[in-house]
Amino acid sequence: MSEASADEVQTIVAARALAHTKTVFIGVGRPSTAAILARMVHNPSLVLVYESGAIGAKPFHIPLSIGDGELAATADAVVSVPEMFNDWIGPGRIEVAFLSAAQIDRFANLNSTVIGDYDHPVTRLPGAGGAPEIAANCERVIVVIPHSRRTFVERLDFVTTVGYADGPGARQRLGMRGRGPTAVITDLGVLEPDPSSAQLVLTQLHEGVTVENARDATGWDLAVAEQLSVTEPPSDTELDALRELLAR
Amino acid sequence: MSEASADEVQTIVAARALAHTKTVFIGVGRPSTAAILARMVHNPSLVLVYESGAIGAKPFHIPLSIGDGELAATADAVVSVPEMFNDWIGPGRIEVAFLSAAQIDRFANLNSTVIGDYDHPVTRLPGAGGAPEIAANCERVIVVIPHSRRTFVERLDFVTTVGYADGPGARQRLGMRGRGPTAVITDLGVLEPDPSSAQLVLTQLHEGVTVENARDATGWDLAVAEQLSVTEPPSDTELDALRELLAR
Amino acid sequence: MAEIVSLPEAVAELVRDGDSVALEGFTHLIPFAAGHEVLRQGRRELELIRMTPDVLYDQMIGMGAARRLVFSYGGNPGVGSLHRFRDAIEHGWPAPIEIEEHSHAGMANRYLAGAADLPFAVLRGYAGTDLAAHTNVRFIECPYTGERLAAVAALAPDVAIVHAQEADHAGNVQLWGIPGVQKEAVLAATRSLVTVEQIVERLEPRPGAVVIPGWVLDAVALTPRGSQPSYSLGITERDNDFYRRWDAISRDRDAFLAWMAEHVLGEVLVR
Amino acid sequence: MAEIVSLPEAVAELVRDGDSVALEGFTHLIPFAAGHEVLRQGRRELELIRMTPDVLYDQMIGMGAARRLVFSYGGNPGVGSLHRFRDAIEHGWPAPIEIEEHSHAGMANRYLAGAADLPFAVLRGYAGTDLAAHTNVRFIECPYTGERLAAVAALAPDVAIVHAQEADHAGNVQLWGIPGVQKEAVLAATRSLVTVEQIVERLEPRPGAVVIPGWVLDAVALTPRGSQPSYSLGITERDNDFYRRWDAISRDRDAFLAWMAEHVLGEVLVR
Repeated sequence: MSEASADEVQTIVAARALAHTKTVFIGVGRPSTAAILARMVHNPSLVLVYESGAIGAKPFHIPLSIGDGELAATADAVVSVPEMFNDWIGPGRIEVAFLSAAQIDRFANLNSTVIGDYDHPVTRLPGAGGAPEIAANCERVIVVIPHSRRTFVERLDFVTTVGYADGPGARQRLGMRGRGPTAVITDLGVLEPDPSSAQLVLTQLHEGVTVENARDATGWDLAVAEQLSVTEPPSDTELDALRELLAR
Repeated sequence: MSEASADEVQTIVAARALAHTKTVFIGVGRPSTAAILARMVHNPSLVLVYESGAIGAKPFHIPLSIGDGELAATADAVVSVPEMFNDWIGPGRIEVAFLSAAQIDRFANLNSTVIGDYDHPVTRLPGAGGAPEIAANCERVIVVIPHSRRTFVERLDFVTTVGYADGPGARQRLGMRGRGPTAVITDLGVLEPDPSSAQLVLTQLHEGVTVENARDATGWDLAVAEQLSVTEPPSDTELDALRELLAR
Repeated sequence: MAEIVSLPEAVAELVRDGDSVALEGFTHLIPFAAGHEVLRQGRRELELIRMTPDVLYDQMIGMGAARRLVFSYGGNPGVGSLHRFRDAIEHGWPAPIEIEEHSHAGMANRYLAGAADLPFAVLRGYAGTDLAAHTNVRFIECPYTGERLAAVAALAPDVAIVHAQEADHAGNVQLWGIPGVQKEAVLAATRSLVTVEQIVERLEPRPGAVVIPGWVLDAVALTPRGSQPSYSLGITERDNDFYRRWDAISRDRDAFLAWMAEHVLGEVLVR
Repeated sequence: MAEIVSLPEAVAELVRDGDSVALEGFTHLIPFAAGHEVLRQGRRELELIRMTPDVLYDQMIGMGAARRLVFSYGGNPGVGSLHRFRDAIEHGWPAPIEIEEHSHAGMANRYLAGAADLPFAVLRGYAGTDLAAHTNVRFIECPYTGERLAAVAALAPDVAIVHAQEADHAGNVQLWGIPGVQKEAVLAATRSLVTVEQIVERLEPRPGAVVIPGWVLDAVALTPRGSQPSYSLGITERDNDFYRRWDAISRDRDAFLAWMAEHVLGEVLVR
């Protein structure tokens, strides 16, 4: 078996983060792949929740869209979009939300709205979707995002989704129910918020990645944990399962 | 065939009032019987809506409760109670509401809460149920109620449901969407609101009933229309159908 | 995650003296067996919440289990008065009862707000009625139009108990027929119990079904015929004769107590 | 009462220049055929409303039919950007477009308020985001707890258009699978059109189905395959390849126009 790519490692680390999770809210793309992988390898009873209304979906294939027929067909329950947001996401019934974005800052705030000025954008992105209320109200958030100076920026062009806003206590002041982002999983390593500053700290590096690599890919002066761990390499089981899943 | 009783005449007159109605909201008892009779005799496409959530129910039997299984089983759609009130009744989608009550006043306000003082009641009645918002928001209301001094009172012990409140313009000031009660059908005759005073006027008497009978049964000084009509007697078709329905 | 336990265990675990308890079911699927178990276990000082306190709450009130009742329509549907409910309010027998009453629209929206974990819900209601002065409702202005609208406080019962046709072994619940406000009550409550007619290997999707995932429930208890004399569509039928007979049974205090001793409390003696 | 008419008749009757129009369908049951008919009939200056303006709105925006867009997520799901949407916002091609954007939770609640004919809805949302300063949201205080909550204005489109699997001859509509926000959009709108895969003698009750009574609809139009390249669960499949191919077709203005002329507008020429 060929060695794991950085993308594969990122997906596998994200899947591991769901090993003891009961319920996860996911969109499409890598977070969805990771959650399906978690069900295959670590946590067969993990409940996948998609904003299209599918609660407890058990997709065999990686869905292209959150509304693929397989999601509704395999779900324990399918609800309307208003019910999903009002009765399931809003009250914080979902334990973990996987989110991604075009930009992230040191407080794990996210931008998925616009690059450049809002009224005269350089690049218009898709927009908020469900992210602001998902991030506010799910018990905790895990961000799965590529690590580069384009994404890890000193200052967001637009705050679509609040991580820790401007620091400790801000979420509480804003009336948010969830704890906020507890991990940012990238293709280089893992960042976690420092409990006292609410700023992201590099706590884990994937095998073969250096602190310098991570600092180079980060648009702010990245703090590094004293106890920096190295990612346990993907097991054959994990890698087999991921590749088999992607090939379905 | 024996002659129609006063109760039968009241039911038949109520059924006739639905001859050109598209949708009617009904509770149990005589209003429900009248609406089912209307479907049998006058208006087979009449849509019956019950607050239990059944929209377009087609009961063969007179239901004892608004939640009888036959209502859901024969309905075009069955919705939850919150949806019934928020999406169907509140926006005024239902054309006519049939209501009853323990007391009615000259402005067609209704009491179904209490006889005597609220905190020290002589008789505690069931309470509001759906009536306040049904009467406020359905396009119009038809009250089906027994005619006696016990029910037709000078002053309600409790205003559960607003008819015309204290007179013309009051409904608009209260933000109500529907027009209010357009007829009160009793076992003696029919009363309708005077457009200028919003007070009930006797406009129709059932066969054999005198103005004096109606005045004696009314707890206020009952106004009588200049053109007082007499109820067209029940036809054999109507009476046959009603008796057959009651015998099912 | 819902545990599948016996009804006595579930009630013992979830219902405590002084709790606010919502037993819901809009005419259909009323959790009679669970309410009776609450009585057998001797729970007291309950705040009983229910849109339509009918025969079941008449029984619970008549046995003195409730200190407070939150409701919108207290009648024996199609039959008439609830005599125990009336006796408690009119004469304080067997104990005075505090009441908070709403319209159906108000109660339904209170449950919706509770299910959404919002503190209140907005509706066009209560205007012009005497109810507004005798209950807990406030009025707010629309920030866009200035229209005055009613705001009702969220309901968040300590415990919700509902009945359903079936559950699977993971505690996922499926009910069908008139759905009432049961799902909202369960989601609004801190703890929840669903009694079911049957436990099945797999919930076969059904028209009109509401599915409640087991992971938002605390307990599921197999309770065949648990909604009688109400009914579970497709499994049991509504015992309309019993509802009519209840009128006579409940008119007289002694007759009521004797009936309850024999038919409800008596069951505990033979366990 | 819903009239059963042809799609061109329905669109001609119901959709006018300058209207606010919501074509809904959350990934599933997107009314592509109806949107294309709106383009063929040359409607302009529309306010297009939709939670997820995907390929269909990319086409409508690219053809210059919209003066304004109200939305919460404008992407090609699982593929990437909507190039016509971006070109309109970034470069004003083919015409500048005004936007009002929300979160999904905000848009869903705006439809709910519209369906209930209330002027606004309350949610716990928008807090701390830059969205709040760039859209139409206000904040109100709970009259019970004092908590600050978002209040979004009701959506009340002039016209809602949705797609469903089937209707009966009375115009009662049944859809199943992911229900999205279609029912709420129809109830919130002044006028409504449902395109359907088939007209059946009788709507057989189905698991997970949403039924919309014909008497709240204006028109039903038989439109087989009317949601392609989206899908109608159980009847057609989502054409995921087309969604991927759209990325290339839509990147270039001329390629886009040529494709639309051939595949959408061209159809009118052969009618």
